[in-house]
Amino acid sequence: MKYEVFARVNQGDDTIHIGNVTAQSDRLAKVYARNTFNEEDWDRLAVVREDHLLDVEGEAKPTVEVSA
Amino acid sequence: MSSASSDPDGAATTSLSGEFVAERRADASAFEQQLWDVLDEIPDPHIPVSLVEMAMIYDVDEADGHVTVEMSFPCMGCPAYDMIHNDVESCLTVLDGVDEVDVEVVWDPVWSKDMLTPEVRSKMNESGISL
Amino acid sequence: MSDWPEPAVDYVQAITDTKILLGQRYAQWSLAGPSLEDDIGGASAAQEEIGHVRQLVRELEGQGRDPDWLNGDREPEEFANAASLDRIDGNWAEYLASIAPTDRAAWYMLDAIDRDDLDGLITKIGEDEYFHLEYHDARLETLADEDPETIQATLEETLPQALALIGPAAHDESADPLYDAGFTDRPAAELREAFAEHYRELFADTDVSLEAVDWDAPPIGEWDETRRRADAGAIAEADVTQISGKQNELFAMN
Amino acid sequence: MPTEKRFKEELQNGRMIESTEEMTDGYKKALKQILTVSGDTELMSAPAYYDQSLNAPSMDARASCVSVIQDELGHGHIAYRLLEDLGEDRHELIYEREPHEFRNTYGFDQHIDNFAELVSAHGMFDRAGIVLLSDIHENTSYAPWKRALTKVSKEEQFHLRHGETWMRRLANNSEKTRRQLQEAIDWMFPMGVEWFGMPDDKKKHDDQLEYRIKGKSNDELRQDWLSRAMPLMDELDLDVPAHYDEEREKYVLEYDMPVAFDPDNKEWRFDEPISWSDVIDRWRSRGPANEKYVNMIQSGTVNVQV
Repeated sequence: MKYEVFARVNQGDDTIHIGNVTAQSDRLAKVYARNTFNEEDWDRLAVVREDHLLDVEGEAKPTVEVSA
Repeated sequence: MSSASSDPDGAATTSLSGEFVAERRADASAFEQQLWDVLDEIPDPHIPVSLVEMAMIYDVDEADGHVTVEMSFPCMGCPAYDMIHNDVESCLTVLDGVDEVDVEVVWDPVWSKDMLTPEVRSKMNESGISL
Repeated sequence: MSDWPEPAVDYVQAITDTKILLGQRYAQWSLAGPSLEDDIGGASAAQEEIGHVRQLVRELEGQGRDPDWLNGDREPEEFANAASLDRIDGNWAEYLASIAPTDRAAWYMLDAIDRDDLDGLITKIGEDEYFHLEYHDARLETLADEDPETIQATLEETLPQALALIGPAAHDESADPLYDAGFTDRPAAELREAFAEHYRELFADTDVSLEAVDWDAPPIGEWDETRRRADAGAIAEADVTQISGKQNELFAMN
Repeated sequence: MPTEKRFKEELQNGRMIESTEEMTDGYKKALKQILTVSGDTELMSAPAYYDQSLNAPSMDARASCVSVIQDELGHGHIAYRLLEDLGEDRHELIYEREPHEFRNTYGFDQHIDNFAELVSAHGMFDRAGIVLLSDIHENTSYAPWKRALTKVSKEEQFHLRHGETWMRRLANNSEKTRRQLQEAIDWMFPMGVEWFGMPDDKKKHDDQLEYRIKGKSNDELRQDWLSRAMPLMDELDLDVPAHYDEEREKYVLEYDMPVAFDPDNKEWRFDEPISWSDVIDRWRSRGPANEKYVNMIQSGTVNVQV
């Protein structure tokens, strides 16, 4: 399973996407994220399962299709 | 300039941390203050702030040319451990009035990010280093 | 600084030597994991263990031990590491089921030390250990699913070896010399209980059975109080060569 | 999708790319190619550094060297993650390719035989990595890569500092350590020079430049590396076949690149000029440690015998 990794350096900063990890469980994903992205002493580090990330707007603007 | 005294308007924005360093520096003799200033010039190898700004220097003590620097590390497995030791020793040993330098690593109190002043944090951010 | 009760020096030495070997095994396996994330985890833990060793060695120096000897200039049999780390030459699941209980045992022993002057040091080590142990447990959970036989067979061997490091079951409140001297705040018997309980719970709903584990080992009569283990085994000469940096002696700076 | 020509113009004018939908096939292909070289180079530096890191002369040195390995693995992780976004499979890339299919730089197909070579690799090879990646960090049109490189640049700076510190120590410690350092530099310096590939006048066109995946040409990058490495060589009084030419205001080589390399003895034959197609053949057939290194990453076991 893929997990997207988000982090914030200091309180008051933006939380940003910094990468991803592949893990078989939530628990493992958290530890992988901590070890893989150890370049900072993060104020916050979080993982989100890729399939829990729901796109709202992206490449193509969504439009309302009117069915005939 | 040290993190403790770099508050531009001297207003009440000093964080707890600034206080930590300030407290540690408070009873320094004039010569020890100079030593603190020298240590404040040594950059952390990973981040463009000084060891003093990183609140890694806990105490500087001088008696008859013998200097003891008490310091700690944000992480125990610090890959720059011996480099930082060398930096501290070599920067102080060259000074007039310093014959010997001892670096003593301590873990009380345990280093924490709360010891950094807001100024230091924004400096870290501005450098673009922390993304 | 020289006021540790006598058995404490051996106790901390065994923790330190176990950590020297943990650092060695983590580093050795840091390229052999099944994923890049596992490799990175190994390399990260290796540095942290070396970091712990660096500080514990200073404490032992303060107790009169020779720094060169501490840093690896000695015979394999002089290392008081847990037997589970003597060699790990199976596959990755065996590796994990060997280091996990050992790292946990060493942490329980540190956590039990009751001395104000070591408080900060131990708290700091605990910050790293939290993630080591989380990593192991999370990984053991997934491996219990993928390869329960290997995990079970390995644990049957390594859990008693880790227990030997903690101390014999006979070292209860009335018989543990370290507890008696006030160096630790819990006797070995209590640490063993907590340790066993942890693994029973971790594997409770898995295909790994711990029923065949000898939870009472080692018998106190077979237990070596200096090396804190029950057998005469030792690490390989090749490990000592690496740990002591012999091959690159020429480049050592003082 | 704009025409290829128009697309390249837009990129030259600063257009940033975020996702595959915005890429032309040509862009995607060029990007994959450079990311594969970058990821493989980072990854293979780890086994190259491994033996000597475990044999480091002190605990402190060992911790630093293992941290370099961790960083390199992490940088490989980043490149493969980006390749995954382009449709590749990370696991396949790392664990299922044959050794000769790896595209890492030739320098990391070499055995690193003692601690002097290890720290020189940190000081010379990682510097080549920094030069290449800082160009991409500053100039690339591929935004996800640009963002990811912040971590990489920061960590590579540390490797460099570590390498330089140790090179300084070895240069000044004793005649013996100094000689070992010089011997390491003898083969590593020309390796660094060759790292940046074919000279600009031999290269007809460069997709990676036209798509602004990178910003600087091979010769510019090579000059960058020389201008950062040479002051250290001079400071440490190490012999290298290059010097600063006052008139041309740049560093020049004292041999006609490219020249033959004897991988078994790690010796450059400066009086034996070869063609760039010979160099590319040498790279393609891979160096002496290629199989061993790939095996270390893929085997899932440890060979305990030393």
